[in-house]
Amino acid sequence: MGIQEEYRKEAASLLSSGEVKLVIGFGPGTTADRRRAQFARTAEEAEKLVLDQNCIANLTTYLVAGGLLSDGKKVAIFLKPDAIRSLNILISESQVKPEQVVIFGYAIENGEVKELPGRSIGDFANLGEKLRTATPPPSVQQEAEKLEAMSPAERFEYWQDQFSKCIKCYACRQACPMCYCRRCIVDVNQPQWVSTSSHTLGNFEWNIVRAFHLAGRCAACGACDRACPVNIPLRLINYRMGKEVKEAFDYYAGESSDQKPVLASFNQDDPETFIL
Amino acid sequence: MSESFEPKIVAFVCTYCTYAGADLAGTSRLKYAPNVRIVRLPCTGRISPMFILKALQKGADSVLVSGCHPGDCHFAAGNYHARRRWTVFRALLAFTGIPEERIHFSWVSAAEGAKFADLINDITEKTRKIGPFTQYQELQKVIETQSSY
Amino acid sequence: MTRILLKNKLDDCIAAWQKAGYSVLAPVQRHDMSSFDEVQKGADMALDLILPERTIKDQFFPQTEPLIKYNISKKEIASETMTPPEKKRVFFGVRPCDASGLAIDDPLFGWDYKDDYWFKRRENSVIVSIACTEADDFCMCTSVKLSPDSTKGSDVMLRPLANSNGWQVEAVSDRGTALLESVSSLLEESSDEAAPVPEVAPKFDVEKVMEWLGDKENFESQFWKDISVRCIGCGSCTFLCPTCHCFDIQDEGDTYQGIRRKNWDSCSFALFTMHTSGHNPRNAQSTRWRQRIMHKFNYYRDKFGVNSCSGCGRCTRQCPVDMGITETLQAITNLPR
Amino acid sequence: MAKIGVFVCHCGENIASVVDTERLVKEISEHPGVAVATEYKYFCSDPGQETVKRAIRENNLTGVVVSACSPRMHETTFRKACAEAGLNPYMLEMANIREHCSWVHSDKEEATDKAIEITRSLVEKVKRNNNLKPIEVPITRRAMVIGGGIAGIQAALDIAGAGREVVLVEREPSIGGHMSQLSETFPTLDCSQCILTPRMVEAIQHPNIRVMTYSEVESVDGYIGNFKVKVRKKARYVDMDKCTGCGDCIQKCPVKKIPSEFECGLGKRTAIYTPFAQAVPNVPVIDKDRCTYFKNGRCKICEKTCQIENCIDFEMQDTFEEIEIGAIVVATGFQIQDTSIYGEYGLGKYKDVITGLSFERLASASGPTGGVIRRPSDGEIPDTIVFIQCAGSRDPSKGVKYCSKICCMYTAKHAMLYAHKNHDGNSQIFYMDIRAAGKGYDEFTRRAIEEDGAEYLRGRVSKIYEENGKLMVRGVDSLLGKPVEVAADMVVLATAIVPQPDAKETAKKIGIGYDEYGFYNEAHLKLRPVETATAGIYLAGACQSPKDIPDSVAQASAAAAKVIGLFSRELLEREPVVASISDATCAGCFGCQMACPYNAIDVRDINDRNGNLIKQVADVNPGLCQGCGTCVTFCRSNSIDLAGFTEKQIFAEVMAL
Repeated sequence: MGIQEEYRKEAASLLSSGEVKLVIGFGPGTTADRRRAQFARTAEEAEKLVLDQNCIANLTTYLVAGGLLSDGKKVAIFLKPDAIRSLNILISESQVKPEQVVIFGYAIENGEVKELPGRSIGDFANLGEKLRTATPPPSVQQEAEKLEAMSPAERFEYWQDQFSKCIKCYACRQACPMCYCRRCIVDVNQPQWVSTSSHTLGNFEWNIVRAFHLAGRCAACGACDRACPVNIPLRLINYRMGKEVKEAFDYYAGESSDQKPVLASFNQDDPETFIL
Repeated sequence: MSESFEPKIVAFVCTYCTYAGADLAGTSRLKYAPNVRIVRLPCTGRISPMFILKALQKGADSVLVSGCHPGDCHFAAGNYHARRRWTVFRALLAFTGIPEERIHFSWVSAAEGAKFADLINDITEKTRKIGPFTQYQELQKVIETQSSY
Repeated sequence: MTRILLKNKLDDCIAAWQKAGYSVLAPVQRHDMSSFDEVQKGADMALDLILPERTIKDQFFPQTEPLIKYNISKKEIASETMTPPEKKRVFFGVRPCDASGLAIDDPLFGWDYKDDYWFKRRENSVIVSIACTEADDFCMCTSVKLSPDSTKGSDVMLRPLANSNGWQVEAVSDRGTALLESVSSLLEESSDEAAPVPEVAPKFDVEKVMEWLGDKENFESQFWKDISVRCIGCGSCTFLCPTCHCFDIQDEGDTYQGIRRKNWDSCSFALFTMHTSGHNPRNAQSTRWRQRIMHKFNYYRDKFGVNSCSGCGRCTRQCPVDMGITETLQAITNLPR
Repeated sequence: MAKIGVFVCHCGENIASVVDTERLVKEISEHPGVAVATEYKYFCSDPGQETVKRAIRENNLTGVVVSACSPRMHETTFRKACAEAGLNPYMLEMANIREHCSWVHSDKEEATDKAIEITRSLVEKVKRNNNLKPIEVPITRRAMVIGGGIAGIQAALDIAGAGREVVLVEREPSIGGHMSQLSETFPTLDCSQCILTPRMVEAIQHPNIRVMTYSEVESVDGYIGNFKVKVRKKARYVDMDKCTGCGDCIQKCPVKKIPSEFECGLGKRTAIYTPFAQAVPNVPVIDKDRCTYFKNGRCKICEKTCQIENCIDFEMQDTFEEIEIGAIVVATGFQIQDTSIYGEYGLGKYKDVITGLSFERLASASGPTGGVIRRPSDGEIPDTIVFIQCAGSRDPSKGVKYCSKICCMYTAKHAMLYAHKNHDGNSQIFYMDIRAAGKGYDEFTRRAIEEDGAEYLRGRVSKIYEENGKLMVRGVDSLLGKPVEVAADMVVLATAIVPQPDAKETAKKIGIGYDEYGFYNEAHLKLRPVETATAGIYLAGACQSPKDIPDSVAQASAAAAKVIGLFSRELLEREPVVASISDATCAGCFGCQMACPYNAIDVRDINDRNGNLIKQVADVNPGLCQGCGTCVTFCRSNSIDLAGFTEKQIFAEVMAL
């Protein structure tokens, strides 16, 4: 029995036994290679879930949407390693109670879906070390390195070109599991720290603020990048921020569910070479 | 660079150390460049990255953020938190092409009036050398004009 | 025999229009995104795209637009209206769905108040559309009773030649006729066949949809909750829609001066209907999605006699969660009656 | 509509000689919202303040900007003036055009421009100031003194004497601290026990003092006036209420060879013991790790000996008590440095190389030798003793950088005591400097040299080795510039005073700062030497820095005075610069809670009308919040704000620059 069938069967039994109220998985999408989130509430629906190498979305976004977990009931969810990292962060930030989530873990390796054994977040505790040593997609790393090799003026121009495209649709924010705020800072208008207009300056502000808010909280799932309808390479910034907290504070976001947020904690001997 | 360029420098400082240090520079009658405008906050912990962005938008050519030395924070740990934020924010700005030499961070205690004066002179001089932050200021100008079509 | 424009005459054509005082805009691929922008020659254009990612709407109703400049002094607030630009423009290579979108929005911008920012630009623009020869899984013009070669909203319609050497040329408005007149020497007569228009099978029955939406009983239907459960509430479908037209007015400035701006807004955002009190009449994503569908296929038709959708399919094509209008309207079509 | 008054002060010539105040007034009066702008020679003077007050009343001003000196100088003055004129005192901002402008710039034009910008920016800020009220916090008028050494005892007695309750917590079985170990005290040579014991007894008998010995502070929650301190009462295995202190159990205890901590290992004690004869309370404890019963499950001789039923209870457990406390005096004292860092001095290797504290025990009449100074190795009376000062202090490479302050004095005292007890004795003192500042101190060291024959050798000791039953002390006499070698019978090291080994953990529990060594930080070294940065917590004694007895006692009384001052009021007024959180927008990530240096943020449940939990949000306790604003900056959804420095105020301030 393949992993898809196995998970379907288990999801169905979780639903029919009433153990979980909902299974968040994948279903077929508009085109042959698209997969979309599928919400199975009955065993019958669970039997239709799809799990293949096209299931790349980070479904944890749905865990924090619209009070899904506020009734205290359990939800099962299909997660690959980056999404497990997201779940760890969400738990450490009090957004999700670990006992409410049943995990169907999987990894996509060389176009194949592999099972990640375990059902509760604690079972994936050793994944942190595995992830820690894993490098981000080489394309992201290379692109970021290319940018870092530029002069500040060139980099500014690069981002100016990219950010000028931004239409402030906030798809990056909405797709990101970490953007669970009930009210985003960009929606604060007294005072208006981030201008809502999508002119380049406003877009700079928005994207810088979002990247700052994600520093040390990004699981590098790439949801923002994929969501962006105007193809701004948002992953690059988030990757760079991840690299910074790793190098400066030896902090790897989402490594465990009891991590302290990197910007809400400190060490007395944190580096400060840049401070005069 | 044109000789007449006078940089605009905005400083965000904590009231217990750097603001007091600037007071000491005053009581000691130390002379320094008049280019700096000081915004007083209770603690470096209160200094949000947004302040820096808005100062740049308002035409600052350099920004200074300054507070108590590590271990000396009036609020025990505000500056340690601030230091982490700065590390991250500084890397972020650098990555988006906002030059590091426009954003300065320092520890200036209430006893370091001379350090404050020297720092302002130094930042003013350096900023004068690299010129106005036209790249960012251009973005503001664009806002103020109607699109061409 | 029809008039044709050969591809090798395109540069001359552009030059002629520029000489006549036009800026020429066409789909271009820049910084990893396709949108309408000014071009100098045919090679700048990205005419092979099924559709550019951004719509032509952007060029008539920009994402952010300054309206008023103001200065605050102790005695008064002095303001200066920033008038819309009056530059003459030719849009070359517009897809029929995008062109239709302009026509669909015209009544809205001219309804109780004539929006100069829209109409000044409309009046000074000539839309040269190119009929489609290809469609993808998302195209749905036929479902909203348009077609890959519909001339709605266009001034000139070009039909690609089967041999790919150029286009058959047809003026569909006075403005189009005049534009072609200015380059008549560059056009020639030919009997070359036009490439066939692609088959775009209808994806839903818009009549059935309108009927169901019109039934007040269905407003509170569980259907809305089920169909929108995947929606994450971003504004990409609205901002990439050739007909969505909602905006917000924002003052941006410092202590002494500022600018009042017109910025795109989206019914997908929770903030869109948020009251100062904190009460939000559309407080769930399902109610916001319902609003979008109702607005396009019920309210708008009630007011202006036309559905506010031209079938471009961007809402699904670029949706981060693979939703879009098509899925919803298909589902409505298939609902048991 | 805002009606702001701007008052430009000349400060005599201090401002007006550099800043064109006339232009400043003219330009600022053109600024939107400025109703009055005026200048005057000294606004801080009575007529100046009157002008401000009159302007407030006559124009119904909604805010005031005084363009003058630093807010650190006169903010309080003008706040008071505002209040007297009926304006909320927090509707005032000071534009610092003196320290930050006229005093540091000379170009009149530039300085005036800057003064205008500073003032404008604060006009914009003050437009957004809010009426604030000082926060009133009730005070629990009961103090806790942590540490029962001389500093703690003194502080407790002073506070209790003023009629306030005190809880004195000591982790050892008896109060008394290091002072109880000393023989005589400099510079008067009175017997330490003789002057200390009455204080100890007074403390335990005082109706306002509750002494908790063998107890440790577990945690401190709360804030000034309202601390909750959890105290662990360690199991003593002897009932405090029943024990009469007869000492029979101690006599009969079969485990007799435990090196006594109190005697620095020079004497022995039993497994059930009191640390010293004059212990207060005079109730023994059982050393669980050494007791035969606890080790083997058999013995209980003490229980059998004890005349009182159930007085000895082997089942006793640690218990906890939470006590409400209004103010805390930390007097946790010091330790002496482990001098084994100096391998070349052979402490631990040679029995007759001892620390100064051990020497105190040898010299003490109640000590293991009955006050006769004998070598630990063979009990012989030494003919020559070498004293080595700065054995750890002022040594950045091996020891500590600072001066331990008391060693010069006690070494002189040791030499004297030795001379008094052994007239033929010869004492040689290696020293770096003699630091004898203090009343009667220099006279004291002179006496040691001139009357009691102490020989001072300026220089460091490089090595001590044993030869023919003598300790050969090799060093350099840096005044003569040549090596010296002294054959000694005993060597006494003046070891450095260091913080308690667990000082840092204790500080974290209590919530106070400490320096690189672990000495506790005062709020201001000069002006607030007994306060910590945490309101309501004070310092006394050597936990702050090395101190002698007079200094410790003085600081203890000072700390007590602070506590008594605090307790003189029923309510505490605090600056209303505190954070607050919006329930509606808080996302409940609780990062603010982790970032808060004061534990001022709690989790609060928001329930619907039926009591069902809707969500949990962060909530600031205004009594604990000190107003640093770290949480505000952390909050991604901008749901936290800080009164007095709100987001709106700062935004306006920046946007006006």
